[in-house]
Amino acid sequence: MKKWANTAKRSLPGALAVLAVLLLWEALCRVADVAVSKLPPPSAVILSLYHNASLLAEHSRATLAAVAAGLSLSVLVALALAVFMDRHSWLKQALYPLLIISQTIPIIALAPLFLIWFGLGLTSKIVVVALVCFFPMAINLVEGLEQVDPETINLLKVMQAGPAMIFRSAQLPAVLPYFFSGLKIAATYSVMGAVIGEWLAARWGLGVFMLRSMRSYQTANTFAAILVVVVLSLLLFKLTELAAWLAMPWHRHKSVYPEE
Amino acid sequence: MKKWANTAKRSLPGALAVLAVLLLWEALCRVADVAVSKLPPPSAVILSLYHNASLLAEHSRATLAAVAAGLSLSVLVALALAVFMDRHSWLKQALYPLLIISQTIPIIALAPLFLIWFGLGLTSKIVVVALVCFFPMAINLVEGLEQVDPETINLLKVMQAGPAMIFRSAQLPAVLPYFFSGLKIAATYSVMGAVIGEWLAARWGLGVFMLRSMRSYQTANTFAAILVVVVLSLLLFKLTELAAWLAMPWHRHKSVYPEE
Amino acid sequence: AGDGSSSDAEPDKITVLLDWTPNTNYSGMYAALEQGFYTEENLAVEFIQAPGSVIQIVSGGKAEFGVSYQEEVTFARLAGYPVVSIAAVLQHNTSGFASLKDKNITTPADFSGKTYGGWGSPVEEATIKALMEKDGADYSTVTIATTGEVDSLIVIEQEADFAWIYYGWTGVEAELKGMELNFIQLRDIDPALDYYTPVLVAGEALIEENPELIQRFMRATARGYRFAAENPAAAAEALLANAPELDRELVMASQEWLKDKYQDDAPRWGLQERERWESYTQWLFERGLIEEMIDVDKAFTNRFLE
Amino acid sequence: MEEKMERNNEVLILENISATYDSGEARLPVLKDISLRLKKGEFAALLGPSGSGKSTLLKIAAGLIRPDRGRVLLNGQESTGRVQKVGYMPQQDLLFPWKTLLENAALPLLAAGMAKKEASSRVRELLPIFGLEGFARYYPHQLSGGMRQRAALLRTVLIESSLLLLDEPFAALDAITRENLQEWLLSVLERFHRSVLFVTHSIDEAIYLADRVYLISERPGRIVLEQPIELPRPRSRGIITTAPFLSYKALLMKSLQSKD
Amino acid sequence: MEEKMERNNEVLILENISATYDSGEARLPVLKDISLRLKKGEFAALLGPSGSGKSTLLKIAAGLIRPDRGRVLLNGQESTGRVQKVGYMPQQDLLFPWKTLLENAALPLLAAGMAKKEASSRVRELLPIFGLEGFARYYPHQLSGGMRQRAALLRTVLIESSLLLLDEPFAALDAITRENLQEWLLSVLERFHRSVLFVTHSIDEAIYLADRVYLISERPGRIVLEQPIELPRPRSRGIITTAPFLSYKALLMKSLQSKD
Ligand SMILES: Nc1ncnc2c1ncn2[C@@H]1O[C@H](COP(=O)(O)OP(=O)(O)OP(=O)(O)O)[C@@H](O)[C@H]1O
Ligand SMILES: Nc1ncnc2c1ncn2[C@@H]1O[C@H](COP(=O)(O)OP(=O)(O)OP(=O)(O)O)[C@@H](O)[C@H]1O
Ligand SMILES: [Mg+2]
Ligand SMILES: [Mg+2]
Repeated sequence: MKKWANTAKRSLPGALAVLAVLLLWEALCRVADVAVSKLPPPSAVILSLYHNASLLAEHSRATLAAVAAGLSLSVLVALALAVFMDRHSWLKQALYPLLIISQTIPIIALAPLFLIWFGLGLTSKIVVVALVCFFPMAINLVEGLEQVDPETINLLKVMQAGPAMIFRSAQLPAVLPYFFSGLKIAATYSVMGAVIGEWLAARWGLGVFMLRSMRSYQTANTFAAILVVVVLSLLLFKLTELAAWLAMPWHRHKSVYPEE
Repeated sequence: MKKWANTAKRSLPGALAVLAVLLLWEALCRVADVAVSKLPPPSAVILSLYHNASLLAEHSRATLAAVAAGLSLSVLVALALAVFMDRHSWLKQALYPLLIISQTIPIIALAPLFLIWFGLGLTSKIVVVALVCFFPMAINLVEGLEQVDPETINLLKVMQAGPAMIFRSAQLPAVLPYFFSGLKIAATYSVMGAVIGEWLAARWGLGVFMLRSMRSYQTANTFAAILVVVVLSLLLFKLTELAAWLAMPWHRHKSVYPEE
Repeated sequence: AGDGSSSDAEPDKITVLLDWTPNTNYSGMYAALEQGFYTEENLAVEFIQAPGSVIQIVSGGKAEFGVSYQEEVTFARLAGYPVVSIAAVLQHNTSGFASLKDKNITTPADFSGKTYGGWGSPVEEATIKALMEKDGADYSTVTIATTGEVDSLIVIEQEADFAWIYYGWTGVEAELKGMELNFIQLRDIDPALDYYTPVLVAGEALIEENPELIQRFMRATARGYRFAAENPAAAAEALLANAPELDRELVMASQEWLKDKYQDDAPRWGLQERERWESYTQWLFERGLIEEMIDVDKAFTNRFLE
Repeated sequence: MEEKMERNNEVLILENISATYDSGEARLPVLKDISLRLKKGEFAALLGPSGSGKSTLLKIAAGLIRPDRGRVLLNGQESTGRVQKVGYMPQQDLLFPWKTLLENAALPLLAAGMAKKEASSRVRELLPIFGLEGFARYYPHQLSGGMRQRAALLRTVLIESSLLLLDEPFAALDAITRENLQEWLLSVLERFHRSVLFVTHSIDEAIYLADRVYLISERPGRIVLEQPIELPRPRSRGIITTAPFLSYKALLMKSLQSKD
Repeated sequence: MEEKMERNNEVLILENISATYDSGEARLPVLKDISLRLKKGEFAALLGPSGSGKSTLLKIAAGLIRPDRGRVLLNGQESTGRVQKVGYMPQQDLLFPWKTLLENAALPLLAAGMAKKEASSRVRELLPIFGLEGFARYYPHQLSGGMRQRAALLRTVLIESSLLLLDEPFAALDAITRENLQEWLLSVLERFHRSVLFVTHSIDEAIYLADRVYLISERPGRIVLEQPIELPRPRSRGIITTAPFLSYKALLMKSLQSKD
């Protein structure tokens, strides 16, 4: 009970801020008389959300499938890459440029290749999500692993702990803050990544909905889809925060003493 | 002299890996006889680079201007946000959702607004770059600041150090690894961000060049532009690494003792 | 790909790639789908929107058919993609340059000193240049900008002065909105610019290996377009049924505007004339947009239109 | 309760301090009703079993922890739970890993607004006395345990405050280094009339240095003995074999043991 | 040089060890030609000024640092610069902040392949002896300095090795806790015939515990005195006031002082 009250209290400023932005936006639309086609007022967006609820739900399902699979895949890829790169410095030096290259190429420029390699179905969307998401985690993990105090590793070596145990006992816990920071970034990008994947080629998904409403000048619908994307992303972000809280119990009792 | 030799040595595996990929790709194109336009062999890309050198240089200049300004802006924004959010927890709770929202909206969906607000000039590109880049840094900084040992801050408070000094002496150095990790991610994204910005609205820039060659199926030219983007991104990444090395002298002398 | 005609066999699965989001240009196909014309041919057709990748995927054999346009097919064939235009969806080019009425852009000469907002193809520049030169105006005074995915109607209201639109969709939307446009239709100015857009394409390999499949697909598709011309409302409903995200009002109005443009003055829906392929290719070549002429006889075919 | 005059003469007053830690699962009472007064120029030692709450008491005195009950008065001003400017030396040295020895030691001077150059030369003057000459530019992880402790002590005495709170300042030092620093500390105190409350586990050290020794019981810590040490000053090393010294020692040992 | 027989009886041999640190700017010679042999079941103490290289010597013995010159033999096997399984207790406790006291202490058992449950009950058995009962689930930052040291010692003795390398294991403990743990350690050694090389700054402790005391000079550390302590075992506390004890003490104090 108390915990819930607490969580609610902590979420309040965020909710208020979002609300404030929405109100300002609504006011702006009304006062400045902005054409709905350019920037629909939140009220119109909500209305559109209501009218398209079942359609949006169906599209969301397709998008979420890609997000779930792609995000999980990206976590695995990032972990595996980071661990191997940390263990073998030549591998790190060899792979780092390729990782960066994988991120500097605008996906849309490679869209045809993607679709030919991964097909027009779910796979290509999963790959896009994974490609967008693994990078922040991989970089953060690699950098975090570099920060791990070598003394702690030495101590474990003295105990003749194997690499797996060293990773579990010393490296992983030490890089968890880095990892979760990367995961938060990734979670934030993931839904958008799926939407982009759907723009490349799709039959279903929020990206399809968004593009179709854009092309038929239904800006309120476009924004309704964006709203769904935003809400899903925020949910994923909150889930990540929860996971971080669960995974790092030792962080819970620290606090700086009140000001002055 | 020695340092250079060292750097060269460390870059070698990366260069070799990239070379290996290029060779494989060239071989694939020749053996499998892939039509040049589907996946142009590296040789064709290099040739196109050569033919379009001066044009690409001109476009690159426009892109780099946006990257430089946008990336700098994003660093400032990220730092300012992180510091204020760390100092006032209600601000953090209020702003965090908005930050996330800013990242979950596909930029292309907002393109019309961008066009209206920032026009066809440099500004819109700078905004896109900054929007893409500030987030990884901001999140990493906020998370990093949470990890700072409160005891070190308490110690400085006992000395009656002001917030500015606490930030400079304890918080900033402690979050530098997080910051640079975020900056590496941002640097990687920055050029691509500018290209996307140019797709949305521009007269010049690598994005414009890329789009034109895509639209006319001059795939070798598209890849030449991608190559320039990749090289610029890698350079920025290396610059970030250099900056990190310079900014964290205390990290240079640590190392784990050799295996076994 | 089966031998087909026996209708109790498993239907052949077919993928049609859309070069844009669903719109009234595709209504004939959606009508064929909804009216069961494809089923009658024992085809199970799936539509996937894949803007920007149609040519690559069709020529790669990952999809049987796609929607494209003459200019793209030309570039693509030159680049080595073995795609062939197998039908003209619209008999004439309905695109042109739109601008707000109060900008007073009524002839290409009025482009002088104005800003063009386009989607980034070199053909745009060449076209504007050609039209202006024909009018004796100075092309160098025009600013060309990329405005990518931004709604053209917003583009011409904001940063740019004129944009290239398809009247049957964007023009109709402007009418619905009550925006007053000046519209310079390309083919009115230069007959060479009356190229086919959009067209249906198929890969050479498929044409070679399974012409019969294409035959069946085209038979049903042609029926669909005839149906759309005769029953615009029903065709619009068919489109809406498959893309409920679209604006009904726009679809209806656009369908009404377009219903006579599918077949127009051609003897049959979909037929393409060699001469029009030839003259536009020539036009592109003369302006250096393509480095060599393509063999237009290989670029299109009417053989699947009975 | 006490005369105004006397009060002003007392640098630190702890009144009926009780403290409890909340470890998340259980509540651990650590200090129970501790009262203590430290006169100007007085040197008081805290002796007691490990885990009895001595460090906690120092933190409370510095205002870093708010006690459950009781008051802290610094120079006659109530300061319970508010961080004050005192020469607090934590038990863990808390040297900043990103600062060199010189930079670490100079922190209090910079916090007090001294120019960098001047601070640096002030610190350099003191390095030989602390046996740290030649190590100014070493980072903490390059120093030995005893050197780190000395650096922390150096940093502490540079905090300009009439009160020093030292938590086992000599624990990691060999006998000779320890003696040298003790002498130096006594001379400094004499010159600048600073008061000291310090924690030690060495009975000899407590008697040799202090004017008053407080004996703390096992957790929850109470003061079980307040023993004034009436040995003449300045004291010389020889004193530790004199009869009064040995009788103090016997007394304290007995009291400590009886707490077992 | 030495007989095979004798060699096998020696758990640790250090032969002509010299070591130098490279701090980036300057080279610091730390150890000079140190030789030392530790017999099975022998207890040797290292005494010497702070910064003389004692901790470095222990790290070399554990194989964590490769000396410039000289050899390390463990149980007759050359192991110079190769990490070996020894009961090494570093001077900084190096408890893992993300593990509870119990988890920290259980590390060596888990590294040796013991099941979690069994390890945990093994540790719990020992907690009372170390005065840590009730603190199993505390994180290191919730422990007092002396408790952390005891936890580190507990973790060290659980490393299954015939050799213990202890770096100031009792420095942060009060007299009584220290004595209790000394007794316990002696009893363990007697039962399991483990050998110990340990660093201390307490001459009393060195004489009371050790069979042999090595005196190290100021940096660069050389062995200036190797003093066998021929006091009968088991020793009782009373011994520290006996004549032989005091004469050892006087001798060592003189030798230490003369190094000044
Ligand atoms: N942050 C904390 N959370 C919970 N318990 C704590 C915390 N800090 C200290 N304690 C507990 O309070 C008790 C007293 O700790 P404190 O550090 O004050 O002891 P101490 O007298 O300084 O011991 P030592 O001589 O070993 O340094 C210990 O049992 C410790 O576990
Ligand atoms: N990583 C390092 N890089 C450079 N110098 C180092 C490093 N580690 C230790 N030193 C230096 O080596 C010398 C010996 O250090 P060591 O820790 O071995 O001393 P010690 O005898 O254990 O001292 P103490 O009694 O204070 O613990 C010191 O002067 C220290 O500054
Ligand atoms: Mg303590
Ligand atoms: Mg040491």
